[in-house]
Amino acid sequence: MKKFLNSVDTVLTESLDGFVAAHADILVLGDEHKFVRRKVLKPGKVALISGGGSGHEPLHGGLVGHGMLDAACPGQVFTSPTPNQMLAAVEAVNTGAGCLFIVKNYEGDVMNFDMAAEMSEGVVQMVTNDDVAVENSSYTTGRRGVAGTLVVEKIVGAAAEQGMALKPLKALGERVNGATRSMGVALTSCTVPAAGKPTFDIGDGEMEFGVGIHGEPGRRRDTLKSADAIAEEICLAILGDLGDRAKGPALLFINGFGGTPLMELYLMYNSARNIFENNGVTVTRSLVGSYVTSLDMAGCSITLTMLDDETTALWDAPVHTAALRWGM
Amino acid sequence: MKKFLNSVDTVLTESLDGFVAAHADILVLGDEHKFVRRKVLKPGKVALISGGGSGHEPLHGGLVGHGMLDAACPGQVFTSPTPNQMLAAVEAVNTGAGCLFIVKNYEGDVMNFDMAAEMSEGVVQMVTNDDVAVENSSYTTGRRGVAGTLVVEKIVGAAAEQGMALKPLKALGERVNGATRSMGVALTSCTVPAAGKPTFDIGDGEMEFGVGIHGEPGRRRDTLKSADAIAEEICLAILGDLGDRAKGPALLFINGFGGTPLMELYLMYNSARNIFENNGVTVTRSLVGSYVTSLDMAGCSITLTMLDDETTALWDAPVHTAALRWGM
Amino acid sequence: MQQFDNASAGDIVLSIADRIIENRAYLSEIDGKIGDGDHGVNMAKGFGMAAERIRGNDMSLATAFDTLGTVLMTEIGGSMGPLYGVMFTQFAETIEKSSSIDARTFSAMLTSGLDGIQAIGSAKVGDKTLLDTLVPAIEAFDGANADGKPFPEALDALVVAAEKGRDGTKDLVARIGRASRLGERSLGVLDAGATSCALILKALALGAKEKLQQSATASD
Amino acid sequence: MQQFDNASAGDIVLSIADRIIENRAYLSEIDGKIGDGDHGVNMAKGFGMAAERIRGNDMSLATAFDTLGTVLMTEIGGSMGPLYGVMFTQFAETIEKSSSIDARTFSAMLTSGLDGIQAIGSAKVGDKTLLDTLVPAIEAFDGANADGKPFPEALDALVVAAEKGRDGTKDLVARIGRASRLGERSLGVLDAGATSCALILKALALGAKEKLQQSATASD
Ligand SMILES: Nc1ncnc2c1ncn2[C@@H]1O[C@H](COP(=O)(O)OP(=O)(O)O)[C@@H](O)[C@H]1O
Ligand SMILES: Nc1ncnc2c1ncn2[C@@H]1O[C@H](COP(=O)(O)OP(=O)(O)O)[C@@H](O)[C@H]1O
Ligand SMILES: [Mg+2]
Ligand SMILES: [Mg+2]
Ligand SMILES: [Mg+2]
Ligand SMILES: [Mg+2]
Repeated sequence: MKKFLNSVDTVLTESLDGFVAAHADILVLGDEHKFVRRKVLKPGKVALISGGGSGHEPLHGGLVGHGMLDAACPGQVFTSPTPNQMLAAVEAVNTGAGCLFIVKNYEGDVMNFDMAAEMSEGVVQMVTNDDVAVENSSYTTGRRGVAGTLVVEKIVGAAAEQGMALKPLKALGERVNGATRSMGVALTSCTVPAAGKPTFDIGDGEMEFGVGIHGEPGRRRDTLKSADAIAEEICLAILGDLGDRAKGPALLFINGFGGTPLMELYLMYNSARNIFENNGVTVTRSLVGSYVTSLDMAGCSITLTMLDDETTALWDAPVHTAALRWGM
Repeated sequence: MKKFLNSVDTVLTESLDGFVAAHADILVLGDEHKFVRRKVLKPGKVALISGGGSGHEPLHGGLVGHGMLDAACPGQVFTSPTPNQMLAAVEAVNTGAGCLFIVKNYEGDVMNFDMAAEMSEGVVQMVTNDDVAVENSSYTTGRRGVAGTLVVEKIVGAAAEQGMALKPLKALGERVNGATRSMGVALTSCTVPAAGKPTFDIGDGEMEFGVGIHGEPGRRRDTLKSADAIAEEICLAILGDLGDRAKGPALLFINGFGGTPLMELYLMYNSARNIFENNGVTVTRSLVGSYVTSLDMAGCSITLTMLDDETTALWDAPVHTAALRWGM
Repeated sequence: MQQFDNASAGDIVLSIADRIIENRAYLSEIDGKIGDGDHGVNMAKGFGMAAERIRGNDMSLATAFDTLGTVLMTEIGGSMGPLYGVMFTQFAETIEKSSSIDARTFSAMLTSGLDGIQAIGSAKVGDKTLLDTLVPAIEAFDGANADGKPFPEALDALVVAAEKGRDGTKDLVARIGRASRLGERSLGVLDAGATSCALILKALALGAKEKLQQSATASD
Repeated sequence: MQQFDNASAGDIVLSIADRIIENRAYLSEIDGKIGDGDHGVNMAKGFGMAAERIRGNDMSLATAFDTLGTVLMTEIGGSMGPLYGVMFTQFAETIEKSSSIDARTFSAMLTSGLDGIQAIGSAKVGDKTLLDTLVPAIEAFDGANADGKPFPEALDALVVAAEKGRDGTKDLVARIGRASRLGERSLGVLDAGATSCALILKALALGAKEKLQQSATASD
């Protein structure tokens, strides 16, 4: 394992210390590293709280700030945070208008956020599940929440900033989640610091198609294909799943997994954009970069969110976080 | 080699097409991919042009826009662009107030920019050389220009936006460059697409100390040390080189080389910040991310720029590029 | 009637923790095949933290279970934090009032742990989870009791059934958790939670048998 | 007097390009040791593009050099674009007006190429660059001419000196280019530019010798 670290036990807290120090103009760290929150709260605004296992930086801490989240709870690497953390975050940022938990659909996250929600008042939850890598199934767990979560957090965050109330915020978040589809592909495995070795073995000429953001296996192992062939399979899966809705304006988000440079992400963007536009979608908004990562994994995901006037305006609304900033 | 690409011959042009399409609100691509320029020029403003080999994305194309560059010329991977490209860029963005070329100190870049400067009128050049990895030497070539180039481009870009004339801009750029020191370390090699294999071999427990942003060897090969030990050696080299100047306010910039995730960069930031602050430097501005990359290399560099009131205000001034954006 | 003292039996939890920590790498490896490869890491961290708080403190079994459950629930997170957290907390609550533990109390304890898990997760037997170890283990224990077998023999039956249940997860398609997205690809590998659960139950059973033996010797 | 026609001799440039393209991986590998590992890639690209424009066009040597020089200068970039670009452009200019090329013209051509390189770069002999191949090669060629050796023999002397110069770069510490930052670490490896320069000069010398032979046969 080749990483910049001092000890696997302190990777997370040292990194959080650095993160909050580098963004001390907008962020504050909670006691015992339980959460990261906005420095200045907006009384009367619904508080948005997210969180999940670490290793996906800048998600979620990098999305805390004006126009997005009020707090984020970082778990250990790839491990949901505890109800304690969420309760502390609620206490720190709920100014009376209630809290919305935005939870990625993983067993661990859902159970921990559920427990916290039950133990607090005025908390409502929504779950993101945008990953179409694995076919719809009769299994109870449903789809994974992946990069589309960022889109939900941005749009719901903007609406909260503008004063939308708790219930409509949840409905908006579910509408955006419902208009969002993602799928990823890995060229290499990630390496969890505490494990000290790659999560999975993968050959020189192989890729993991439909990989999860924790290195979970996807649809299948395949031989490494051209960028166009990879983009085509992912885009067609997204379009197929959206069905009739895949028409008109959309946000195209190419997300790097941590080990893939921008040059390749823009190349994938070019390929994906052409495919979508040849299929009736008009790419009106774009985001390219490593935002929902899987530690040092080489790979990327493609996310498409169908937009309307309201969600487009909310996407464009000012935001000031460590990772996303515009309009201010 | 595991990369998202269709053919090594078209990596660059496809990636540029995607890049400009994703940022079509602010950027325009020159004929034959010769340059990337601002969509809207500001008549009467000195035009800033940079460029160099590709593979360092988002440098320089991602730094074109309001408050930074007017155009960037992308060469082949790790290969300086041609005088033709620079001449075309000058023609496209010089609105009459002259042009400043900002050139990283590499033989190839210097020769090509020199030739272009000689062939055009009203062009002045400045060279960045912030890398302290290799000791000062009697050799003519001098130090390499690395991540500090971004700092120069930001500060000079802000001053140009505010109407500063050509000569004072060059002087300002040289002052910022003179107040800036950088040094990097690689954990893995980069892989040049056209080469198809890693530029250098490096063992599992090794790092290349003082590596260049093209994978050039640095000070020495060493066994992989803790983050704190790595940061300490780099920070002390920077402090030693700055000498008496290493006092007071400074910008600390932790730059990823492309394959290193944010979690590790913030951990390095934490470590470096503590070391600098224990040595009389006050970190008043920070930047953490992969901005001056070396393709997919795992590794990072630390840059310190000593600030004064003027340069701090220029750093804070509004900027709107693909990679850096604030205040607008 | 066969029973052992609740007081001072907290060291059973230490031996459970030892087994989990010994199997850290193995449990993560299994999880890596169809999950995210962190099961051993998470488990070893939580059980290790709990063991540190228990060691040297002469705790009752109830207090030790409560310590473990609380650590898991409040400091570990993930899937196992809540699931094992609630299981051990329920174990503790059930035996809290009993100064000594007989087969009936032991069965009630296991059952309330299982109820706790099912209250927060939606898994059923056959979904390829730790329930595929826990449920048949409890059934075997209760069956042996109903057949009038002595407490130690019922504990042996519990271990055999737990390990059989664990091995059986190889032939199951996961229907819950990360692995559930793999469909048929989840066949042919053990479930990580089922494997850790078998380790826990075996260490618990061996610990209880030892205590029973000690009580028997003491009352001789 | 020994000479060969400028007209139709452009195919010499094709054989130079062939040698460079054959050695693409080798040149990059050498460059990777103390540079950035792209010398072969850049060279093969530029010489390949030029060859495509020359092939099948029955060019004079002057026109072929000019084509190659222009491609390198305007489309390749890097260090080699300007340096070899100016060298071949100067070659072309020097022989442009000569319908046939004798040893004197050949020497003037090489010298003006060298002057061009030195006008834009600041390297000197001993700095571990292509000059360590080019300069002794020209000296050997001129020396052989001064000694009254026939043109083909002077070309042989040129090749021997070029390769000796190239091999000598192993023992030099780089004082210019990327490798110059390595100090003593640049010892023990060939310089990439010196290696490509030796390939170019050898292919050029062999091509010229072949042309000389053909003229001799034709005038028999
Ligand atoms: N709802 C559930 N009920 C019972 N066990 C579950 C449930 N969900 C997951 N599990 C168990 O959790 C195990 C995975 O644990 P672990 O790897 O620690 O958590 P995570 O999946 O969050 O990384 C699975 O092997 C499975 O046995
Ligand atoms: N000023 C110079 N004069 C002559 N040769 C030079 C000079 N600078 C560099 N070189 C040659 O350039 C070679 C490297 O070429 P190449 O790898 O193509 O360019 P780059 O260093 O830009 O990647 C070196 O091996 C050296 O021989
Ligand atoms: Mg996990
Ligand atoms: Mg180069
Ligand atoms: Mg797991
Ligand atoms: Mg090179």
